[in-house]
Amino acid sequence: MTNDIAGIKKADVILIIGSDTSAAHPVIAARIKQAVREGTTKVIVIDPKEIVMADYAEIYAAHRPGSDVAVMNCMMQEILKNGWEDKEYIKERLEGFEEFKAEIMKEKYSPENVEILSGIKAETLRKIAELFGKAKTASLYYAMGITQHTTGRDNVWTTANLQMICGNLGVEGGGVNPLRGQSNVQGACDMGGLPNVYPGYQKVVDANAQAKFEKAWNCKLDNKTGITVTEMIDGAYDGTVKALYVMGENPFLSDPDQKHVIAAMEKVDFMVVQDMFITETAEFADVILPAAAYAEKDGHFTNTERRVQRINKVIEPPEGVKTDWEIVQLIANAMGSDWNYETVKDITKEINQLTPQYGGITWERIGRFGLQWPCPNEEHPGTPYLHKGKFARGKGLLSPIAFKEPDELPDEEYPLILTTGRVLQQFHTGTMSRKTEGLNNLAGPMVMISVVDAEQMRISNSEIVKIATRRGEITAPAFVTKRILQGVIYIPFHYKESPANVLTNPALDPIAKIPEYKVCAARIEKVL
Amino acid sequence: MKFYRSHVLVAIDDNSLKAGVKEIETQLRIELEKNNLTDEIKVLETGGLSYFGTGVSITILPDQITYLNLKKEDLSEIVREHLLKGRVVSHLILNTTLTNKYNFNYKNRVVLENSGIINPENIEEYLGTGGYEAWEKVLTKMKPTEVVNEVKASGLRGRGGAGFPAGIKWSFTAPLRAKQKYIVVNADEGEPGTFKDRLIMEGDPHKLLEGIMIAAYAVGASKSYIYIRGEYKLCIHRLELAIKQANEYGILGKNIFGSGFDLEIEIKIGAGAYICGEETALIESMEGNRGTPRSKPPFPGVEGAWSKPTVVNNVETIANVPSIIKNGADWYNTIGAKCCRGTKVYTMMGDVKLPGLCEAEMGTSLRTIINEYGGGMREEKSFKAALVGGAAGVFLPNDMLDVKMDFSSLQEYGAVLGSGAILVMNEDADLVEMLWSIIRFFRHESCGKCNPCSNGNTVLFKLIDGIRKGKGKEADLDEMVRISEVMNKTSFCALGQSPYMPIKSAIDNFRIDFLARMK
Amino acid sequence: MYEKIFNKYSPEKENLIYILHDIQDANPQNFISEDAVQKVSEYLKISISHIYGVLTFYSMYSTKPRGKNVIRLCEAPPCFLKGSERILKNLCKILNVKVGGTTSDGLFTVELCACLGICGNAPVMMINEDVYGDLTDEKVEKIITEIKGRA
Amino acid sequence: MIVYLNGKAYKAKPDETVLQLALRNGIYIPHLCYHEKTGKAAKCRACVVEVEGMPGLKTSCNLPVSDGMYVTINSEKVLQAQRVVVDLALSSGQHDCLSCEQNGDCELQDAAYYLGIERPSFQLYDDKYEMDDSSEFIRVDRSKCINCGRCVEGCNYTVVNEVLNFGNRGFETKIVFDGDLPMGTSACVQCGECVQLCPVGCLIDKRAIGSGRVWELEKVETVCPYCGVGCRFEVHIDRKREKIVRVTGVEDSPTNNGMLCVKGRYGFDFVNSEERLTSPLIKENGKFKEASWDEAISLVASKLSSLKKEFGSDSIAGLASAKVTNEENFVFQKLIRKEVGTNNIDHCARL
Repeated sequence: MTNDIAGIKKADVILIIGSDTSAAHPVIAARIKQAVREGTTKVIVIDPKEIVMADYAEIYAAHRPGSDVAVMNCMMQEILKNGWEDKEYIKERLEGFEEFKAEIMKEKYSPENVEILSGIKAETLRKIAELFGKAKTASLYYAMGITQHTTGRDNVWTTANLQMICGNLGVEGGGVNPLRGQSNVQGACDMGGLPNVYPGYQKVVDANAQAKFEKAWNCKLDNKTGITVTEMIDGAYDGTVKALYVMGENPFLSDPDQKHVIAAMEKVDFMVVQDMFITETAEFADVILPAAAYAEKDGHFTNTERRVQRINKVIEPPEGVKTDWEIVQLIANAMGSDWNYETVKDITKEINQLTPQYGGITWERIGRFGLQWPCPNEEHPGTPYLHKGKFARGKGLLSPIAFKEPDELPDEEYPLILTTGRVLQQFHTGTMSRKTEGLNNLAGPMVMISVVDAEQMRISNSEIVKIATRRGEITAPAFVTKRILQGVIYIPFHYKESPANVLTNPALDPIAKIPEYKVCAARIEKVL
Repeated sequence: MKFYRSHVLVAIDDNSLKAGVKEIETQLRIELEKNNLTDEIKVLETGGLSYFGTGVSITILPDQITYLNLKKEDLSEIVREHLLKGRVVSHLILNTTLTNKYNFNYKNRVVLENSGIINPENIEEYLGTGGYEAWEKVLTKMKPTEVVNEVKASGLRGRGGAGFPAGIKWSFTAPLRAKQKYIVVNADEGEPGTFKDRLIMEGDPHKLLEGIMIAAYAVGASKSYIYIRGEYKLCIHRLELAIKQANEYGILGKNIFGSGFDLEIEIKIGAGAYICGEETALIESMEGNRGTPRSKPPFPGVEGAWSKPTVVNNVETIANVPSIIKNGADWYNTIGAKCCRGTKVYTMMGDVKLPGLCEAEMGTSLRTIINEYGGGMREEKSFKAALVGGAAGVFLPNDMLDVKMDFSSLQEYGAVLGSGAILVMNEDADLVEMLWSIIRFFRHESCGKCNPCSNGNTVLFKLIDGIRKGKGKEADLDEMVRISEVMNKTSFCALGQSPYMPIKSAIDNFRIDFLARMK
Repeated sequence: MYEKIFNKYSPEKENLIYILHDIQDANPQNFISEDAVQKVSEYLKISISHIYGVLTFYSMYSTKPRGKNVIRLCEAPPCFLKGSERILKNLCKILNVKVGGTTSDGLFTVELCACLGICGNAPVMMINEDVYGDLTDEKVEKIITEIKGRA
Repeated sequence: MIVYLNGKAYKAKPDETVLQLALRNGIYIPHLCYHEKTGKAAKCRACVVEVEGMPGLKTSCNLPVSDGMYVTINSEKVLQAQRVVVDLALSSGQHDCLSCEQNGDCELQDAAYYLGIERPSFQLYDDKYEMDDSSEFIRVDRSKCINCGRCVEGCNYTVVNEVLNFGNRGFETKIVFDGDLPMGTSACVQCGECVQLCPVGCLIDKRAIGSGRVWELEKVETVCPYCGVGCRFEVHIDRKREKIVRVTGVEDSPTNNGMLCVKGRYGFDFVNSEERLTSPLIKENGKFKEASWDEAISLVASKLSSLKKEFGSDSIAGLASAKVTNEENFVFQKLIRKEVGTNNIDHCARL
């Protein structure tokens, strides 16, 4: 998030696109609902499912999965046509406007054309643009509904374009606010758990950064970008990756095209899994190392608003279990190194030294409620929202983004669009949430299907149906509802008994390398 | 304008309609035609004539003779004898002297000056009595602050129960700058034994509207609501009609009399909850919520309906305003008691000869009201107690009959004027029964918001019910006083604070009635 | 039916009381059903629990089916003083119902209510929208017979 | 601004109430409905005090402080009123502390204890409510409800799920879910906000029943392991069994203000799960076999070293985790980058 949670209430208009907020981020949803209830904020929801947040929306529009760029470009065209953009902001703080405008003003983004592309009525598109464009401060919230596309990067850029031309970046209550899906996904990124950057987003291809880390660690480092998780699976499959070391992840259920994942994991020479449980992935491992749970250790998580918060050891881990950092240190030393972290604090200190954004977020200073990065030194109060006054790179860059269709579109054989996501009561691959029986009682596997489609196929509620794509097929009970767009079906991906990722398309965004979980062509059949 | 020798006023209200007044009115017209009197005698439909238990009644003006309990066959006699020959049909009149002396002494009336005389469904008749002159005066000659000051100077106090000075209430809201302000008229009359507001609205709806207009101008409100209980169907009908007429005459609406002042009046109806008589509960109800009172401060005058400054006044209070403006504060100060000027409209029930509505000057003694306005005790039985102020009132015993009926004098005795309901009880009355009924009422109407009221009334009812069933003990009486006293000190709103007054006064003054149940 | 009522009022919470009145009046059984609550919730965009809270707060509404004629007898002190308790007993006897109950023919429901503001004619009752005052046992019996006759 | 409480001067903040001032200074005034989050309901009326220059008693929860205000909290007049008020609340239900889960953490119990009320003077409760056990995680026992309204306020204005409200009127007033449905069949999402706000034993965490008295449990603050919002919560632990008994939201946390979701509040079973791994496992002939840490670590180290040597650093890849700490991710990428010598590191940020 460029902005903070406290700032939610400062927005006049909030656009939620590609986020089932009350299911995946319930407490953020509560804050948005509070703002609506207090009458200070109006909400626009754009989502193929009529999610709970739609009940609080001034305008709700169901768009065809994958049409996000078209919809937002259309909004921007209307905004520019009517002069609702922030002209001064564009002049002072942005560059690339003319080139950007040339793309946006193309006829294909007219409301009438986008109605055909997205399924949202032209009149509604105009209303959305007006409400958003005329707002004094508008913020935008998205989640994986924006990113998990072959056009994921385009989608993200487009949200930024929209917020930039409206002058909503770098202001309190505004911002582009991706909602992070896991407790420390932000921290994992911040700490360099990515193939292209060291901690603090210092690029591995940047010689200065390389030198800095080489000096600190007293070693030689590789200067080329590594491979992403989906490429690792491919590499394992084609033999270029010989060993996989998986710490606390479950790619078996979380990665697209499960058949392919299984084949890859069967092929890889050596696989280490470090986890609390024998996960579906761990079944394929050569060695499993038992790790401590969050409640059994000290350290820090960084949340979606960049707030670094202390986690405390609540209970003793079971005997025989070690924390992840202890295990990693043991392996490093067994490989001949000389690591010497006595406590977590020693690692925190190293993070402070090597990660500029975390420079001032020290163990001693952090307190009960943490600090928001960037916080470069111990005098810095932390940063509730980014880009205040100027952008990190100087001027904000508007990029012309053209709409592209998803990789796989419905056809006669697979006439429906399958999209995946989460439900409130379960989490990710279920490693944690599915151990609580009550949560399983509340939410089991399902495929959400519109009343109209269900009626045509004579499928009744709770009936077990077969869902098939070009990758495979699964069965799940049907959940027949008015609250999903006709022609779209939705399956939560938490369940190993109905694994949605047997079905999903592994096609990647060419740059962000993110698979297109949100759109693929599918078919539903009755199980006879 | 055509001149008529006599007017016959036919009272149309809920009761008379039920008693077949329409049929009788038709018969009257037939009789008049038969006797060729249609050019000389005008028949007018009016609001209630202040009598109850008397079926259909008509009044002949200027003679000021009222005939009660009429049947269809009586009409030919009245027309033939009275209207044609000028001879009063004495066997159809009840207690002529009393009616002449008080109930038709319109000179002493302020609020009810037109009730029973004019046709409430015809704006022309209200205009004919000088109606809307005050409104015109205000709009053309007075500044809003002058109106507030005039009402302040008049000493008009709220007639809803608490007696807060109306002008001062207005002066809190008038200077506030707000996009929207409201005047809300509290017509949710629910205090047991009270129906004065109903008769004011039924009998002279335009007077209420005129009062609203003046108040709205004074505080700068462009929207007004009359919150009226759903059961008052005739009131709703007559007010709707009156609003429509006022709009048609340009007295209401946009840019009234070219002054640039806009006002819209809307009727809001309730759905059956005594608590909605409390001003903040009323506002909650208007907004579409459960009618429970709000925490004060902020007071409605600052933050009321939809969080906007809102003046809430009772019907009777507002109905005083046109006369004050028309005749001036000095005139108003010649009427009533020093502490509270003007008149008070009472509804008197129980064991008096003439139960019903009356309007008396503030400060008139209870004895005068009972004996002269009420015609004295029925069946020549002796007076035992009067419950003054409705269920939330006080039982006054014999030795307090000379108390002056005004806010301050009653307060000295720990009593309240309240809504103006007077329930008179004779020697046969049993205070246990009365108190039981009152506490049952409070228990039923407690909104449930605060703990002392909802639980306290349940405790009180348990105790009084035990006494009534002969299972009580003397200590229960002290317990009732103790609990209700704490309720009085701690409850959220007047409802929970109220049971203390009837309990304390009943037990203090009529302990013997309670002990009689504990042998 | 709902459409027609909703068309009369803008979708604002302040109209809830009116809408509920209209829905109840339009229902031959004089009550507001769960289905109606659902519909109102969708129209006004307010929660079911809010509507239910309002519905059960005010005594004029009912969530249970009632008779064609709802008799509301006043039980406030002035009517009580004039013998409303006896009237009630007799009323229940001739209709063979308890307070709150509905006759087997679905014609009458007997309820108690707070002051109706017609205390001059105590004891009083309302049957649907009509007021009856100065009640005696004979008068009540006559009224009931009359309504039965009309039905 | 100076305000006198029982004759002693205290420095008050301009926007606080008398009750807030008192509580901030460790002075107890009985209160049942006030909660810092749901605000000044002024419904229970237990917090009445005397104020010089003001007639009668005033509820301190909605009484703004003013300079020089002279407030008496401990006069007999005040205590006597409080006693009746709390007695009434106690009389309204079935408050049987012995069997109540909330024993020791009950604001009604605290108030009664402070005022010296041993047992309720009246019995108003007549078994009118049945226990509602229909919800997966929450038990509703209306016989213990004091209609304080915190849950209703929290459900409608804090988490804005709008499921709870009051139904009926007067003594019959009760909390209802939707149109008076059993909690489990209502639209409730079981976020547990109502449980957290309930001052008595009416809304309770079903699974914590019988798992230990409040005073036996230790509380430690940490952060929720589920989504990225980072809700701060308190874990209640039974030290004898080293077991998590319940979780409650931290009220003053800027991220969640005490709010949690059904997963965060109730989905903690995995920590104490029987299925937890407690020993390293090494696969031999397709089957996992328990091994010592030394064995496992040296196997991993030697395997990684030999593969690196044979196929180069880039033949090895590591997946960091979105569920472990910053420190652990930091050392993990350091291991892959420094010891293995490749940038082949990623995690499921995109998945």
